[in-house]
Amino acid sequence: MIYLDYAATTPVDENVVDVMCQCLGSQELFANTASSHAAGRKAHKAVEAARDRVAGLINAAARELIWTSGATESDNLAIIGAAHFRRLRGKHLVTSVTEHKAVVDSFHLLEKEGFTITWLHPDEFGVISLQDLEAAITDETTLVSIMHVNNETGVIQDIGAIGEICRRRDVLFHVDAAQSFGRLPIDVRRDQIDMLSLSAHKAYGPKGVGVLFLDSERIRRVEPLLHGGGHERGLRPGTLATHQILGMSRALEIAHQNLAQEPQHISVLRDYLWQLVGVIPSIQLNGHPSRRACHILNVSVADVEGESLLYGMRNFALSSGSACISDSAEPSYVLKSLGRSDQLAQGSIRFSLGRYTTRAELDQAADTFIATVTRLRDLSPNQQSVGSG
Amino acid sequence: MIYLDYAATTPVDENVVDVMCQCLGSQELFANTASSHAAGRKAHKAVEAARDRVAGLINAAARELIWTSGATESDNLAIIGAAHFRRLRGKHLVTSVTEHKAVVDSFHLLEKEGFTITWLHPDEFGVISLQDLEAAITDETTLVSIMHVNNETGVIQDIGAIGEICRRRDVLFHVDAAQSFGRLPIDVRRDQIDMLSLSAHKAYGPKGVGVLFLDSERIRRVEPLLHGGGHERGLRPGTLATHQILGMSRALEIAHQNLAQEPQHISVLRDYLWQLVGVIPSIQLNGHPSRRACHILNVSVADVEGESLLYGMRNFALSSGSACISDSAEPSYVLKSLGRSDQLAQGSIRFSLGRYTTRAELDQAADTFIATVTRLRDLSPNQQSVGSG
Amino acid sequence: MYSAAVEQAFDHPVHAGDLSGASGTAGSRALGTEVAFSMQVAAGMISQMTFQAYGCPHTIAACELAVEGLLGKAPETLEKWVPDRVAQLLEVPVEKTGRLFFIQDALRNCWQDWDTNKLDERD
Amino acid sequence: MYSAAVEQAFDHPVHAGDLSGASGTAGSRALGTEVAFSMQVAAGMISQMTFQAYGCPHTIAACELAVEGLLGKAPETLEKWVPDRVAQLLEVPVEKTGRLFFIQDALRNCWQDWDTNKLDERD
Ligand SMILES: Cc1ncc(COP(=O)(O)O)c(C=O)c1O
Ligand SMILES: Cc1ncc(COP(=O)(O)O)c(C=O)c1O
Repeated sequence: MIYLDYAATTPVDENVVDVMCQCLGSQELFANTASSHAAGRKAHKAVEAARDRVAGLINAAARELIWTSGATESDNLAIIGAAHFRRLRGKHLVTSVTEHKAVVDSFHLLEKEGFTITWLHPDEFGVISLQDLEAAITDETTLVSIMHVNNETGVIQDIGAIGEICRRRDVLFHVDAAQSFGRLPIDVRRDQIDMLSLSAHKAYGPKGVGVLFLDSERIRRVEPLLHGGGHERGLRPGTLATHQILGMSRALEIAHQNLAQEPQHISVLRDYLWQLVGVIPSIQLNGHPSRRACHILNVSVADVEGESLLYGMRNFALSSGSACISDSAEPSYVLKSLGRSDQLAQGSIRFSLGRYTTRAELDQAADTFIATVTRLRDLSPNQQSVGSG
Repeated sequence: MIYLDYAATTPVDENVVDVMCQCLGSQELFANTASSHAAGRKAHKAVEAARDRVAGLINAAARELIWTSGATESDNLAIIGAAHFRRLRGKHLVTSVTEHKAVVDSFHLLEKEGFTITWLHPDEFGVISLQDLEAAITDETTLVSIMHVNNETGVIQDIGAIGEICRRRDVLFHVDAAQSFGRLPIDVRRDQIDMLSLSAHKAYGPKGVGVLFLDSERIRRVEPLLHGGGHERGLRPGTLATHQILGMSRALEIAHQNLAQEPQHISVLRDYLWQLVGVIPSIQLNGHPSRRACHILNVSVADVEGESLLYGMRNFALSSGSACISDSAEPSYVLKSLGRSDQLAQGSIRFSLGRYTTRAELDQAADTFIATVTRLRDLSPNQQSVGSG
Repeated sequence: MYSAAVEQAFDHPVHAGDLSGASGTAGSRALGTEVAFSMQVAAGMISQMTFQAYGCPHTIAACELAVEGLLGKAPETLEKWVPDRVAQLLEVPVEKTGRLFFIQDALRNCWQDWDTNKLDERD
Repeated sequence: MYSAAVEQAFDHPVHAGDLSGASGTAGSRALGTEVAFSMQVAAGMISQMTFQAYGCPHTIAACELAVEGLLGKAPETLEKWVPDRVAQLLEVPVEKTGRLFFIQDALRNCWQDWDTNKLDERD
């Protein structure tokens, strides 16, 4: 099976596997980092060293990072936690309709609780307008959450400009950077980001571990979602998973080291794939033609049913929307927000490329894709929308 | 360093390390379990098989288990989630003062939100009275949470009898079984348990993964703490960590297989240790003399300062209270609830034994312990409470 | 998720196409499923039959199996066709069985078309 | 957490014990720290000095170092003793430095005890 679903998750880098297996097998590092004995202190030190390294990669300080179970938890803690903590200041929040479910559903909860949310709509290319965003901010606004790179289309938002607006208007700015780490440089100071969510498994690290960055000057506190014990400055209790944390830090370091070459290399491959499949009649690129992260090529083809399209591509690991919602048959809300019809949203394929993708794999994928689209179109009744009877 | 802190965390069993490293290194199992392609389905199947196996170990059905990031999250989700979901039915809850912080702090949050909590106090042996418990239940009570085995003393509560009372009075019953799995048999049907929390790392599995059992007949739903995506029946979003889940299931299977011998063997060792150190003058056993899980021996010694006692034992990995709170210098609230003075609570050592503990290790620990107590007592001023001046 | 029978019929539909003759359609792209059948009758028996389909793999495979089962039968068989047997053969998941009614509708429409034409011939 | 100097002094306190002579105590077990010093003076200098301590390792080590530093000094030195140097030598964490004031108090009490007795002798 050819894997082209790197946006859903990535295989764990071999070096990371080594680090994790060493840590698990070690006589020394298994102790509880909260224990005061020597073994506990050793594990604690390893975790703090990892925190320090990860912080450095985004230009943050170690004390500004909280370990979580993944970007979903980071998003929830940032959004719900900050909104709750600041509820007396104001109950208006701003986000966009193309955010990941973890963000969207956190805001839905807050909406149910009585917060008012402004849901920004992107343009047809998936880009949020800075004017719209600034116009949405009121005196009651406490938080803006906009993702860096969209998980379905790869579209990049101008988080630097948004950070500038939020800082000027004195509103907290949260960024879900799960898809961008290792694909674009991230600098929380330069971009004036107050909170940032990361996940290890989108960057060749293990699943089940993530990070939330909280700017120490701007954020006094967020309301925790979990309670018990004083771990992570009282914001996230539970025994720290040393092997997961060391694995994450190794993965992120490698991804960061590769920033100079890997994204460039992958975007060349992605463009190559687009060149191959772009010849299909009535094929459309979803997302912005150029403001896209290196790893995603999302296309819609007219007059082809999505499930059959995906089934025709079944020897490839691919997604027809966010992996997180591919269980459901609902057409992607992200693609619909770009103005795609139900059919085009459903008849879409997200090719997502990564560290181990080869040109030969893309040749095969393109061949099969073209053949499938052609065959399914040939199989279709010619008439559009014929009623029954 | 001799490790006698198995109640804080356990080393990962070698078989479990193998399973996890295989899973991490695998070309096949790394996919997102939510993906519909073959790789995703393979990972999904592996996770569901693990769910099925773990369910079997506690006499539950697979659909009744939710994967979490550990017992802390399981406790929070069970207690806060169930209390919130049933808030219209009643706002009275019952628990005990000797619960783990994850339980205690969940109830503290609910108390702040306007729930009324009855905090049961154990007797001097750490046992909760069934009469007290039944008397605490009112028409407004929706939930009782009592742990199976206490993490500081090892005291076992009669969860079967409590389950019977709760079922009869139609109140939900949650059990934190983080310390008991693999040490005592657990049967959620026999004991009429509605919700049960487990953690892998207390039973030779990885840190950062746990389970919450929710009885499918009794619990329609709990309010989720995290939002986003429909994973885990909408109760716990986030990409599932396949390697963690397979590791947990393997660890729990091994622990379950060992139930017939291991606890018996460990309790013999624990009694041996008590025989050795019990000769120290003015030493007291904390907890019930017999109703205790196999792995914990918690003792208090009079006239010895706790921190120096622990420091004298620094070649051993030991805890002087729950590992989770050993950062703080506060005397253990669990021991204080058994009537121990601040000094005796602070001057306590929890020896916790496990799969790899040997008699020779205990000989060394006992020798050092006796020597340390003797030396520190010799060092102390003889007079009690002499004022300054 | 998809049975071997679905895979086989999806990958190698031998009765895909369009015939001159009686025809019937049902569904629409907006509904996510659109199917069309056409057939020719000779000596009171369905002698040739084809389908076209826009839909999920189960729908495509079900069309193929429907045609396979109908060839050689009397054209009236179309009116009484129900999706149960095909659903069973293909192991169509319950939540998808609704889609097979489009096939039933299209076959009825095809029969009506044929029936009307036949009546026309008689006149 | 504990410096090598703490470890050394905690493990091998050479001045632990009780002397007949002047003595001073401070703190209590209820407060978590209780220390006692006793000393003998000869030729206007502290000739012998010992401590007893109930307390954390830093406290025990600080007593040991205090005695070490005072031996051979004039007894008046006790009155002016401050914990700063010992705290620095032992790398006592800030949150614990408060405990060292018990040592300061006990040393003052010890000096007063000696001073009172000396005056008694003059009378
Ligand atoms: C943009 C984005 N945010 C959040 C998440 C959730 O991450 P996790 O699976 O670590 O909870 C994902 C991936 O599923 C994502 O792509
Ligand atoms: C009784 C009990 N409950 C809950 C926990 C928390 O478990 P975890 O570290 O998996 O969050 C622990 C251990 O720390 C425990 O001993």
